[in-house]
Amino acid sequence: MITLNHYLILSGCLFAIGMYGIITRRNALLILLSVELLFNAANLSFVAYARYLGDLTGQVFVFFTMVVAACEVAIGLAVAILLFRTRETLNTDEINTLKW
Amino acid sequence: MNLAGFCSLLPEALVIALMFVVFAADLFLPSIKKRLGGLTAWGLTAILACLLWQGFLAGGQKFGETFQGTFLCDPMALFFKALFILTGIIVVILAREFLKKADKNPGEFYLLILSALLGMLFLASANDFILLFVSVELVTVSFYVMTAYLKTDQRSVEAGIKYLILGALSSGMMLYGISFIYGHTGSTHFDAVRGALFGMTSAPPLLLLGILLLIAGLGFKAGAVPFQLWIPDVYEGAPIPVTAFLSVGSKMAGFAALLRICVSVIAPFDKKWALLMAVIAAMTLVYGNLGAIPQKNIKRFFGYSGIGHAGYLLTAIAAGGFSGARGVLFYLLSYAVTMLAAFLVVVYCSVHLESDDMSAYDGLSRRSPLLAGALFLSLLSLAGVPPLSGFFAKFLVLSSAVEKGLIWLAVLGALNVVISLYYYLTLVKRMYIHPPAGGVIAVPLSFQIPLYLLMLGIVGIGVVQGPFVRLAASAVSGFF
Amino acid sequence: MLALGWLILFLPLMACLVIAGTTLKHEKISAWIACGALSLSFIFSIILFAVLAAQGFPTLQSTVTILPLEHLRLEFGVLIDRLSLIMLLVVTGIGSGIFFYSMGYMKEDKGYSRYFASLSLFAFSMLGIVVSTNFFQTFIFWELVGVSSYLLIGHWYQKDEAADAGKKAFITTRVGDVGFLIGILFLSSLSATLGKQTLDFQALSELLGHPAGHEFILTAICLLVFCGVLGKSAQFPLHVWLPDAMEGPTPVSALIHAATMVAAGVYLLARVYFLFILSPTALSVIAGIGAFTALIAATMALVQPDIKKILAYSTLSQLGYMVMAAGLGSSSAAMYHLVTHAFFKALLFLGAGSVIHALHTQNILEMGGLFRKMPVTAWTFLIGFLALAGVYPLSGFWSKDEILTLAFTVNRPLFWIGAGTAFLTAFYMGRLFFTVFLSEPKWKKEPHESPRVMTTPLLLLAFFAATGGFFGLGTFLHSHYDQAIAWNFSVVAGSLTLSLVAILLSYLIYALDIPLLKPFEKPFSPVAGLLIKKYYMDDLYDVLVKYVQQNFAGLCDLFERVVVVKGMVNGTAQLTGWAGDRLRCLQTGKVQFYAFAFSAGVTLITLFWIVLR
Amino acid sequence: MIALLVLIPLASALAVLLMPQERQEEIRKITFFSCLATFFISVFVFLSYSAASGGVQFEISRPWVESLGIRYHAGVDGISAVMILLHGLVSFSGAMVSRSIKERVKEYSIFFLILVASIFGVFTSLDMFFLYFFYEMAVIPMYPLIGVWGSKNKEYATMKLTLFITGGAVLSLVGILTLYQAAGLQSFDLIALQEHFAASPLPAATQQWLAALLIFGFGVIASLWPTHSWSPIGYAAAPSAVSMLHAGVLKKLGPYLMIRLALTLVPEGTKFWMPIVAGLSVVNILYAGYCAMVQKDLKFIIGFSSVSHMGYVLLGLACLNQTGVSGAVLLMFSHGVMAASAFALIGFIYDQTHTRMVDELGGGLGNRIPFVAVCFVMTAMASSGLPGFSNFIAEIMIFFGAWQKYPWPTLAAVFGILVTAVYLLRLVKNVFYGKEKVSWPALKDAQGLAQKTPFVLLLAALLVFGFFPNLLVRNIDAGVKHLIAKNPSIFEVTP
Amino acid sequence: MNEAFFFYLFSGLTLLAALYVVFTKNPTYAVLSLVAAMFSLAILFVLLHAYFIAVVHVLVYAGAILVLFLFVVMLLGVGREEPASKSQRLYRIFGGFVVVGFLLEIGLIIKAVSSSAQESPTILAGTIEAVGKLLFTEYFLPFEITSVLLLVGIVGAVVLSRREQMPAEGQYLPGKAAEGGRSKQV
Repeated sequence: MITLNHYLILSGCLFAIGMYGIITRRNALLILLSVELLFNAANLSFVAYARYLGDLTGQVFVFFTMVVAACEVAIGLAVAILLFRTRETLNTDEINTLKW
Repeated sequence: MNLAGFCSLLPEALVIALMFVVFAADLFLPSIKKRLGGLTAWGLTAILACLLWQGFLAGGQKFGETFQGTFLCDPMALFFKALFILTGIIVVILAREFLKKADKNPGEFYLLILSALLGMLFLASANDFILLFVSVELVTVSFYVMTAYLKTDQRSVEAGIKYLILGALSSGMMLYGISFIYGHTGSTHFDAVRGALFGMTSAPPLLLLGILLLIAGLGFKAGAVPFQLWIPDVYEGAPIPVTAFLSVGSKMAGFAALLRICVSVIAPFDKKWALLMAVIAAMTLVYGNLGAIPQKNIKRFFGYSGIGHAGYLLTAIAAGGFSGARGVLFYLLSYAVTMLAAFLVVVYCSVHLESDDMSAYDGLSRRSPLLAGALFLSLLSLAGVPPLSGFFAKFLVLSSAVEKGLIWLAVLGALNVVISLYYYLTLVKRMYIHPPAGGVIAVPLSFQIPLYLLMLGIVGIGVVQGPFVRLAASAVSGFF
Repeated sequence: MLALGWLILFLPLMACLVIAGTTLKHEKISAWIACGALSLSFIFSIILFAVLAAQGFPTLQSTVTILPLEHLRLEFGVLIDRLSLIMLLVVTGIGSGIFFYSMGYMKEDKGYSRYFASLSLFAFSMLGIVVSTNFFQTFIFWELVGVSSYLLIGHWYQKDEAADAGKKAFITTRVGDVGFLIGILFLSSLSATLGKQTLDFQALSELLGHPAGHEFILTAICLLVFCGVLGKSAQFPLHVWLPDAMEGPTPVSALIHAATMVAAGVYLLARVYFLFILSPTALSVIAGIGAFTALIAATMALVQPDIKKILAYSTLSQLGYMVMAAGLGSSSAAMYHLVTHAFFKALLFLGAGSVIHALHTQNILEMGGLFRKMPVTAWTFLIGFLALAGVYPLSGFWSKDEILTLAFTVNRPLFWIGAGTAFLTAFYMGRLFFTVFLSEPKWKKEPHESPRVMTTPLLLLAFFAATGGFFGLGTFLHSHYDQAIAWNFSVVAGSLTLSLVAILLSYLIYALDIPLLKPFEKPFSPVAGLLIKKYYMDDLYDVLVKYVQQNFAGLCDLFERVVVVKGMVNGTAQLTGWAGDRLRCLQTGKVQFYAFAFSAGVTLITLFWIVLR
Repeated sequence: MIALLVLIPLASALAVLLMPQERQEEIRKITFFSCLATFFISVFVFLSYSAASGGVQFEISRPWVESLGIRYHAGVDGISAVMILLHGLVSFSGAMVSRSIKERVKEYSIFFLILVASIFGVFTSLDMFFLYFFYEMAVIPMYPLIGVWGSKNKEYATMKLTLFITGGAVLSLVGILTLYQAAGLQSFDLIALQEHFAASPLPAATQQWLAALLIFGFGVIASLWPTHSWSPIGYAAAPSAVSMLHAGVLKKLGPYLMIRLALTLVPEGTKFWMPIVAGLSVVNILYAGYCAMVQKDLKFIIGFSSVSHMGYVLLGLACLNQTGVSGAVLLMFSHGVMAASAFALIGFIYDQTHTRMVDELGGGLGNRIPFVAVCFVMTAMASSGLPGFSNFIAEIMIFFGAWQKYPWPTLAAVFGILVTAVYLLRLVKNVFYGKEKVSWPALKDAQGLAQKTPFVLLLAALLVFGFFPNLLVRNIDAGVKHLIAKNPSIFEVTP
Repeated sequence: MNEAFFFYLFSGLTLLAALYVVFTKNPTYAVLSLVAAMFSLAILFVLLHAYFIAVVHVLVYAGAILVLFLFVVMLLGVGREEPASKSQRLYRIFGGFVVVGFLLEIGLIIKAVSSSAQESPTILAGTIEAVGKLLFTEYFLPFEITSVLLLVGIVGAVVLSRREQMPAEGQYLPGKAAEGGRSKQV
């Protein structure tokens, strides 16, 4: 029997993996990819709740999340391109002009 | 949708309209292009007038709900909207000054300012997590673009990518948190969530985690420790009008959401969060104020000091209740007016002195008494010195903390006043004591007028506190 | 009648204010105002004396309250009785003489008006002590006397020595005043425990009629009040200021450091004698200190070359006599000697002033043979000298012998000290007189007799110095607290003999230049060195001031700079700055770290707030 | 009437703000006349305050922030009548002395007038909020006033001064807020609170920590050891008019606010701390006195001397009896005037010689500037507590008051007058007496009414109240009696 | 039984793909494996009866977002990541601690949740119709805002990625002058 908890644990795992990706990856693009994992963990959680609550709002929320994610990715990629243009690297380790 | 509903949406609608006008003018009317800044500023002023009229009509009552209650036009929302639009006007003036020098294509910049502003306006009225999330994202996404706007400037781009990554992380957190709240209450509607919370005898841990993640996400905007690390870097790298907008608009938006969540959603769990909030507030206070001491770059400096101010606001939120909420509103009012005045000076200096270093302010009082005087007033107000508005704001905040028995936090806040006074005075020292670093700086009338008005505001709010306290009180009284 | 008392008191103050306010530029007028005011006071004193004599000298008192404190009224008033009447006469009388003398002596001085203003202020302060009705008022004027003497000693403030001497006088006497004030504080609380908190002399004397079991506190009070006397009357160990005070103009030395101010201490002893007799311990201490001061001052006077300093040490010695007398149980004997001493010592000082005026030096070794040149001065000086030496029938004889007789009956060791001092006194005065007037002339410029305005006071004073013993002052001042003194012929004869022998010796040595002292010079040279060095008292104080006080102050300053400012204040500031500097190291500029901190923050908060709750 | 005391300087500041910078003479005139006007008003208030009827007079009460219960409640009682007179006197003299300021006159005048107004504000307010409001407001003009127009080490000094005082102030703010909340009256009104707390006192423990916040918070500005170190250096760096106001008046806000707040609202707590204050005040007296002995800079000497004298004030306050507290208030007045006079005189010399170091001045100035020298000697005498000046009366009262309660500290304090005499006489001797070792050809004595008036005025006040102390003590006693009547339990009533 | 099988299959797949995204050195592979994760996630959505969302999910993520990613990856020619530096290893270790901690916390918290909420009361179908109805009534306003959001996205992307001529040497660039020669111009 698959319960809500299964889905929640799964989404938790996804979220954790995404978080780990953001912390450890150095390529700006891959960090953005990890962010997508975060969003989708939340999406999964929403949909699972929607299913077990018998309420469609969760699914609607996911719809909005996707739009937002799309926008963020669009901007994110644009900034990544700019970054590459100005510094010829996407390595976030090297992007530390602004500090202290 | 009835007429009242439409009326309550009026400012947002007008901002959207203004966006299209700007967009269209930018694309099709090259003759107007030069005057886009003025157009936007005047447009926003008109909208502000309209909003004030709306508030006047409302007279402290809830004005209306639309879209099944997801959009709420209550006094608190109006209060915030007025502040947001005021911020918008000033930021447009700043942007115009900045862009003149930067030789950029201004159309889309104004568009982005307006879209961020629009997000804030919706945020102030949001009564549903979906609307909240979407409007927060509208604000954030606009800011991503604006931060990285100086495409050829490494620092601007660096700020952009940092803001983007961390912003996305915080959005993810917030989203994840909202999902738990939704899951445990079965609704994303604030009223329904509150109702469900009221019905619970004990809070399920997962719901608490949800609230925590939500607060983390909003705390990111507000600049609460430990979610504040982006602030100094992004403030420093961003184009300076954007820094101003971030430090006033975005921070206010964060607090608007946080406050609404606190007073209208998780109010039943008030007590549980008080200590957590107090600890966060304490850390934020200390971090911001200590960090500001060694700063040399004015934007970064304001970044840190802004974190310090977030600490005071969080103190009021931790204190909670009516007086806490009132304190937050008054503090934000004072903070907005003061910060905008400060940024008017800072941006003007940054553009005309071509430096963001604090040493550029040496002897400013000789070079331009007006600029120095305005910055002097605003710095002292930020430090919380009577008879300026910042003093009364801190007074209210500390008072609310004391009222809730958070004496230790009040003492900490009080001591931080001293630290903040120290670093603000170092800047004052540069302006008034150090010998001037150059000739006289002329200030055009278009800058003088808002500057004078804001200075008047700083002093006026500080001296005649009554009406403003009443305003802040009436904005939150509905929740208690 | 009391109105007259008030008038006597305030006339000099008026003079001072008028001079300071309006006539600073007009020197002649200033001088006349000052002299006129004090002479008026003198005349009023005489009138007062005469009128009261007709009434049999009743005790009169009038007070105004200047400050009604919680349980203590601080009052200000005029008390007229035998004691204060005599003192009024002495102060205003001798004072007027000296004022007039100053008109001649201070001629061509730059601060002429200022001088007379200060002099009037001094007269006012001194009169205030004389007519004082209570301890508080006494303390006020006590301090004022200190101030005015500071101003007068430092009159030639451009001279470093004068400025230093003024400072030294003020501070040394203030040391005594501190004790005095503490004594007053003790007294106020003692009177409170006895029933009525008061500082009034008359009220206190009634209140202290039956002081059951407060011996210790009374002794403490007496000794503390005596501290004030130590300072003002320059008793050991606070005597060091008086010789230095000779840096002031000579009339000032005559007035305040011989006749009046230094006598204030003795006067206070007499005034509050009701207090002192309650504590035999205190009295014996007082007597001892007086005798000791008398002796060491006399020895120091032996070797001084400076004419004024010899007189100063002589004053110290005589004051010691008076204090000893009071300590031995007779305030009237002390007062008696005070009055006679006032006359002859003022005379001696003015005479010395006249000599200095003529020769412009104070070193007796540069004088000599003036007897012919300045006859008036010489003759009057001789009278003063003999009076001081206690030669019959001059005034000094009577008063001194009263004291010696008293000592003989009460305390034999002190008598021997007193007798020795008498011998020394006659000797050093002989040395002074014979060296200055009868030895070989050593001056270069021909000296002349002083002008009339200076010699007239000399003559007047000489008259009183000579005849002072015949007015029956001793009995007039006798109060019921005093020991009765029985006339003892052997004592009198003995002391007179001693004096005469000493004078003869000094005549042989100094006038006729017979080297009698030659054989003693070698073995006694260390003693002479000790005397010249004033028993190293000044050096001791120098060490105290320079090393102890200055080092302590330096230590405080060091503590201030190092611990308070550098450590606590700047330390806190630096710590805060350092913390800020460390804290911003968190801001590494690396976005991953920020993300890490963000996630770690959330995780930790979750841990503490939800999981571990 | 008394609102004018605040309004006139503020309005003048505004007027100056609107004047063009170049018209210095007019700006000076505005400052002068505004201070003259407030001086007259303060004298009027002082004279027409009726000690016989006592209590609060000239009361004004207007709602200000109603939702918080803040009212503009102003009034004068016996104590504040005296303090108002002090401030009127010192600020007027300060305004006259300020003529020596030659550059940036406009800014100077604005800050100066704000300072004047806010101190008047403190002395007239009877509302906790406004007390604090004006108190903090007074601190801030100090920063530029010292920082811009000061001398020698001014940046460090002004920062230190500002931070210290603000630090003390904010601590007391927490105390004030707690009192407000604890009363639950929704009112900051002192009189209402006083009655409330008299009827239902706070628990002892609460009173104790509240009193600690208030006493040690305000103790900073009263330069209570060890938080005094801002004071000498601050005065040394400040221009003379500012030193005058600061040492003369602003410093007195500490004890004044202690009386107003700590003593009236948390009496038991205050009583608890007072022995410690007494102990520290003795440290103040002796420690600062000894520090003054080795200073080389004239202003440092007077600065430490003021720290030392504040020790007497605090000692008087600590004894909590009528004599002591009245004496403390009287000394606040007397020392205020005396310190103002001292700083004015030093400023006068410094303006011409540009040095304040005793060695560099070289001594013997008395010959060259007799008027100033005489004034200085008088000031020094007033400071060392000689009769004829009101300082003497005040110190005597403090000694009598303290003697009943703290005999040992009193002994040390009495010894302090000797220490004072030592360093002051040394100062006088080294600067004014002796031979002229350095020649100051340009040094001129005070000439004309404009230069002489401030000194004469201040010294005349000291003398007048020295001879007729009851003029002041009458009013002070009325105020203190009122205090005692409200809190009989904490005041020692001697048999 | 079926459901459980599919759940475990696709959740396992999702997790594996996600882990690959995070651990692979090659960006291209990472993008592609994220596509796989999205697909399996979509199937899980179907299992949860969110049909419309599942479809949109595939379209938006796999069809749009990840293609965009791929483009950029190709465009910028980002190769393999450099070998991990020392600090990088530290991040991995401590990041691992944090993430595992977070996961454990979530696990504990979820375990503590009572089972009452777990039963699905009704079967509801997330059809286009049902979701659309909600979108255009209750959530019309957010829906409209998303249009502005998208506009901003478009404008932003255009503004940012549009190339423009570099400013002439020595010309002032606001916000940059402060740090002097530190930034290299490209």
